[in-house]
Amino acid sequence: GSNASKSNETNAPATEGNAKEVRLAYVPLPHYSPLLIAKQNGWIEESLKPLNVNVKWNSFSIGPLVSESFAAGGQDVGVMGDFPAIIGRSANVDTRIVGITSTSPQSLALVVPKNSSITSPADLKGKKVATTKGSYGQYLLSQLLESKGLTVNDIKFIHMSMDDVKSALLTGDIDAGVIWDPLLTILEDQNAIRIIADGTGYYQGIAVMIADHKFAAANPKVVTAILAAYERGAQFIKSNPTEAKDLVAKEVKIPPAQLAKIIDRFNYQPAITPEITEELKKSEAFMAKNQIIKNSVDIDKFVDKSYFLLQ
Amino acid sequence: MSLLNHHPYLEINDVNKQFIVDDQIVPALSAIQLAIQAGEFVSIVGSSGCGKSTLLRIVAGLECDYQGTVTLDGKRIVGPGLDRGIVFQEHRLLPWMTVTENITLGLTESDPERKKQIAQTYIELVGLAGFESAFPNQLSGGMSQRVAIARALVNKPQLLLLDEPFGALDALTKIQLQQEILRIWQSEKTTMMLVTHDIDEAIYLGDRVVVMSKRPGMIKSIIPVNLPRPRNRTSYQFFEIKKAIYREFFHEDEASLEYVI
Amino acid sequence: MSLLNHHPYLEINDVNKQFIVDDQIVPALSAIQLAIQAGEFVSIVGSSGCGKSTLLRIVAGLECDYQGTVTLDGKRIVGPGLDRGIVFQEHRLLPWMTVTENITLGLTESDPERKKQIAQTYIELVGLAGFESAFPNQLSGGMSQRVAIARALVNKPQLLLLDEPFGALDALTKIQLQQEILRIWQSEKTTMMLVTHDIDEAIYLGDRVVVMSKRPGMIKSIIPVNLPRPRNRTSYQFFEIKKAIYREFFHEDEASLEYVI
Amino acid sequence: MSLHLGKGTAPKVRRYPKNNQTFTWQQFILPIVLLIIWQMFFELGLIRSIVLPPPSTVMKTIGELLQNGQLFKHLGFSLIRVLEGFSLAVLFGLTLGIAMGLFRNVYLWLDMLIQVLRPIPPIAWIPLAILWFGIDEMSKIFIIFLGAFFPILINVIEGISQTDHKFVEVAKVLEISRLKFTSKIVLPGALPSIMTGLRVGLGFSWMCVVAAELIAGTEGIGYMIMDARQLAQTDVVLVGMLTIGITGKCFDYMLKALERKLLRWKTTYQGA
Amino acid sequence: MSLHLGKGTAPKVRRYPKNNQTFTWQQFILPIVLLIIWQMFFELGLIRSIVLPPPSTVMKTIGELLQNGQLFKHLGFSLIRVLEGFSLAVLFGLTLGIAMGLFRNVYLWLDMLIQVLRPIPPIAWIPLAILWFGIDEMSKIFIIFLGAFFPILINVIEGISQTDHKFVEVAKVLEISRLKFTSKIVLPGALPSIMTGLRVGLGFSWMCVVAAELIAGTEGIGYMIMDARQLAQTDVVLVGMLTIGITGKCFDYMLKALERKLLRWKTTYQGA
Ligand SMILES: Nc1ncnc2c1ncn2[C@@H]1O[C@H](COP(=O)(O)OP(=O)(O)OP(=O)(O)O)[C@@H](O)[C@H]1O
Ligand SMILES: Nc1ncnc2c1ncn2[C@@H]1O[C@H](COP(=O)(O)OP(=O)(O)OP(=O)(O)O)[C@@H](O)[C@H]1O
Ligand SMILES: [Mg+2]
Ligand SMILES: [Mg+2]
Repeated sequence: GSNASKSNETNAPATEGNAKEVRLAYVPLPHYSPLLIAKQNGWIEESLKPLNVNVKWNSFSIGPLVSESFAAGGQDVGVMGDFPAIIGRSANVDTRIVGITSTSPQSLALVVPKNSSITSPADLKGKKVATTKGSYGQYLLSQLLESKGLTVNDIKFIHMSMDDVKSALLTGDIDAGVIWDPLLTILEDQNAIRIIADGTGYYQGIAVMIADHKFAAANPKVVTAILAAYERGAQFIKSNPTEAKDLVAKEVKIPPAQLAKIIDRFNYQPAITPEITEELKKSEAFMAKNQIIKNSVDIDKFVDKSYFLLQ
Repeated sequence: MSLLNHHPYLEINDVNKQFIVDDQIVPALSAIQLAIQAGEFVSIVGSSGCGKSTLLRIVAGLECDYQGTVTLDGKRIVGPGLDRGIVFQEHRLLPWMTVTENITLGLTESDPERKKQIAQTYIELVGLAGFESAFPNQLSGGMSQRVAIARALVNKPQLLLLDEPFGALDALTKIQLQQEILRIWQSEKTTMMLVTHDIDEAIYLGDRVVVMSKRPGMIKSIIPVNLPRPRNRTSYQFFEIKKAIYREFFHEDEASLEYVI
Repeated sequence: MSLLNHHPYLEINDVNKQFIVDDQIVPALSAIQLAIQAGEFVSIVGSSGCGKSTLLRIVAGLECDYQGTVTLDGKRIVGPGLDRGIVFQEHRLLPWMTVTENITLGLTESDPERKKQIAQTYIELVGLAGFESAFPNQLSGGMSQRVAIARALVNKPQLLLLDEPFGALDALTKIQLQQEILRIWQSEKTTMMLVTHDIDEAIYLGDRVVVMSKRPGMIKSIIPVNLPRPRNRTSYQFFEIKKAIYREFFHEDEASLEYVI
Repeated sequence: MSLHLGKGTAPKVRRYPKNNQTFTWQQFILPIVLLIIWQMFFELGLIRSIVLPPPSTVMKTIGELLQNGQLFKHLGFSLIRVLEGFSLAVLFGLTLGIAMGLFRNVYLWLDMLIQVLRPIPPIAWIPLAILWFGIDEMSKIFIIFLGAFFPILINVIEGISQTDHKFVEVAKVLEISRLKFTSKIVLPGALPSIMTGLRVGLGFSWMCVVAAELIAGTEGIGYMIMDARQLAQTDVVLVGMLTIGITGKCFDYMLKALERKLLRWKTTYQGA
Repeated sequence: MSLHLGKGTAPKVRRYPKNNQTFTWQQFILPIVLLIIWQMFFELGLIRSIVLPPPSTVMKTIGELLQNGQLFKHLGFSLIRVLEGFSLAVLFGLTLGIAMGLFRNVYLWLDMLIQVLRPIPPIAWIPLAILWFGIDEMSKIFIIFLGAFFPILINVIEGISQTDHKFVEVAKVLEISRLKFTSKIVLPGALPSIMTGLRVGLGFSWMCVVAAELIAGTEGIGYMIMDARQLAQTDVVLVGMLTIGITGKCFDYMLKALERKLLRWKTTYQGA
């Protein structure tokens, strides 16, 4: 029983097919819509039934918490942003990226209050700009500044959590901020902000599916089945967009109108393409340079495409 | 009846008081009728639990929930006031204050030098010189009681209510303080109400002795003490009054009476 | 000296005790030497603050920081024990317990029915029937003191230490309780140490009267009361002893002596 | 110096009157006034709804959340967690507090450890909580437990240390058993302080619900608040805060009622 | 029932001895034993370093953070915030507590509002704090203030309500001014309870540092912890927790010393 493996080392001697349960960490956010659809439709349970494996769904509010739970040995498979995934791996948590859940350069952006005079990243010089340190928002900000020949030292960088960036933007405590979905679309729809630049051309906004290495190695079919169900969900979004959105809406508490808009921005493509691997390497380099991670991570080893090949 | 403004200083008029104990009514005072003239010294005796403290508390303005009226100088008593001082049956010293601080607690004098002086006078009066900075838990029972007496005296109230003030004192100290109280009474023209279990004391000090009967506390009789002062505790008249009071007190129990007298 | 195991029941041997008040040493007891036989009734008198309560507290085992030795039945006293009961100078009733609960607090009897019965006996003994369920703040001063007496009696200690137990009681109640104490003393063969300010009481009850002098508390003299019981408070011999004690007490102040006797 | 006590007034000390804790109209004036001011700020356009939605919007949201059952669902989950965490805190806080208050040695041995652990924030415990108790209920209850445990403990120890030494002496003279000493003398005396500890502790266990429900899961008032924050639904955040506030107040009310019952014998000073 | 009090022992009640609070060896045993066990768990391979780094690693990290000055820098910022927030809480908590304890009407008017606000988590206040006080120091201090304010308030009110009615009567009879009544009778009596409130409040203001430093900025022990958490640097998280713990303990020590000084007149029960 993998449930007993709270103290983490115990799922070591797992051999093929002996897992009775897979602990699956998910985050009810549009980044993982296919997974949410698969959950709603019971597809994963369905495909794991022949393997005699149960699914234990563990819900988290944000990706970094999933990463933390992996570190504590609490999860077998889970989804999160590329940044928390790399941070976890850098801290020697034995995980592998087994698939990509989504990319969406448009789902994160540099924004300013509606009536701000800022029109380009170049105007940020000397301004108060906020985002969460160690997030992919920080990466985008750095890329945008770089594109105008600026560095973080040219602005007043303020570290804040997403929700607080919102409050601070609206009260005028900060001049600009990097935020991401769903907050981005919600604020946009409320006509409270203006987008200066999004990730297009700078950063793809990658979210990944990771698996505990030992678990995956011992139960490759389980991982593959989950990936397959994920792909099925992605297909479903393409073929039945309205129905798909209704299903996602059952998991995500975003007003339907905005949810539809947000989902359209995402590219649900589980395959790990070489292009994405390159992106991940760039992220990793940025993180190492900015001391977001202490130990560098070998992305080529971190990424494990084998579970796709099994299909 | 009252065209002349000639009412007694303190007038207790048909006062009744009940307590609720364990959901049952316990009558504490019943039909108390007592008029005290300004400058009079009234002693009150009565058996334990007959309502003496309750009566003093009513006069002090600490009990308001009673039937009847109590007037002081013609005005109804509605609460405590500096015109009345009280020595409680327990000493009620504040444990975090020294003897001096306890005594000066109610002193209206604001000049600290003068204040200290007054305190010192009263500390010496009650024989506690040397214990000015002692805390109450460093005092003996009798010493605490003496501090409480000093605290009540220091403000020179017009009416002083004394609830067994000398109960924890030895004979000698008691006599000395009785003299002091008499001296203050004479010089300041204070009106005094003294509750005591010591019948000698009641007679020695009082102009009248009020004898209260057991539950419900009623005034059984009021015995005037028409003896000149300073009184002689061993005089025959003194003994006669004593006997009269004891008789009131013990009327059911002549045997005990014999023991005492 | 001690080949025979014939020592007194309680032996207080050269006891000295100081307190620190305001950084100064206050001597409370000095060279106290007292031997009490089993079943003896010893009264202690002395002026306020002379160390009587301190002496009782030492015997009770509540003060351990003193010089000298105190032995009970040949063994040094190192702490309180059920063999000794004490009535404190203040009543020390627990405010959250009813009269019955306060009295049965120390009762080792475990059968609740029997317990209640015992409590009832003592409640009646101290004349508080009807107040079984009253809380201490619903009692008068004297009533509280009687509950405290009942609490100390209920366990039938071999040595009973009484610190002014009847101080807040009227003459009649006092006499009744004195009789009860004598009855218990005689039937239970309890050893008694009684601190009192009432010299009549000291003589009426005691086999010996210990007179203590003022600070530092020393034993000035021990006066035997060789009168048959029941004693007559008005007898000539009684009066003679009284006079002797007063003389010890007041030896500086003959005038006061006259007042009292 | 001219303000005098009780001159011409009824005594200010009374026993707990039976109706002491029933709601009086005064209690509601201030909250209502504040609500009106808040609404007026909105009407005057001084605060944008997205920053701080007005009471009217919050009311509407409450209605919605009540209708779709979300509010009660979330509240139910949190309620159970708080009750479990708080009960544990009461259990351990009382036991340990009594042990530390009664036994000098227990106090000496544990004090340092407890004082060092005490100020550590519940959020900081989350990783360890996950490690020890997994991501399920247990770790959430642990976080809530932590919030309530320390104020209870400190207040119990303090209450016991306030035991009147006169009563300690009575107990010693009567040689009553430690059990009886504790239950009949120490605890009744410490009760007011213990009840304060319980009330402060209960308040904090509600506070910790948010931290606890960060751990994992999609239910609970804390989750609701954090989720709504992420989605910029300030009205829902406010509903969540209000829910915690009102539920907390109700619990406090119950504790006060209990206190009143237990302290029947006591005269408390209730102010002028 | 066979455990008896004080039989054959020295009395268990003493005045606060002067050396009561100096550190004794017993205090250190348990923490050290726990550290050793923890290290052994690691050596035996029972806990992975990423999950819970052993004391040796934590020590090394402390060394590093001390050397590069990070620890003191962060601690300094938090220290100032805690002191400011706590001071405000003491100021308001005492003032309001005294007002509510002394005046029945103030109590009635404010009680409902305060009881409803009390359980609301500091984290939930953050958006409002930003709205009212911006993202700078003020809002952080406000969050810390909230954590300390309520336990102080509740304990002050409770302490005042415990005022012995015998002393209230003495005050009334002597007609002493309200000011004197408060300073000489009510507050000294309520002091033990107030000190407990201060101690619990101080503990909570350290707890709230993490929530407060979530708001913005890159300094402070709370930020250090949350940052390290995000970056999976469990050793730094532990150093942060330890720092808060030890600093909190030091502050608590100071408050206890103050209490001892103020309560010189009092005999406390210190257990057997
Ligand atoms: N607060 C109270 N609640 C209920 N009953 C009370 C209260 N105070 C006094 N009593 C009752 O009222 C009666 C009279 O009490 P009071 O204290 O006046 O007696 P007392 O004459 O002073 O007696 P003592 O000489 O013993 O002091 C008693 O029966 C007592 O039980
Ligand atoms: N805890 C204490 N700390 C300091 N001094 C004390 C303490 N207890 C008693 N004393 C001092 O010791 C002396 C004797 O006190 P004790 O209580 O024994 O007197 P007492 O003979 O019982 O007097 P009383 O008849 O007034 O009760 C007094 O001077 C008192 O100030
Ligand atoms: Mg009385
Ligand atoms: Mg004494």
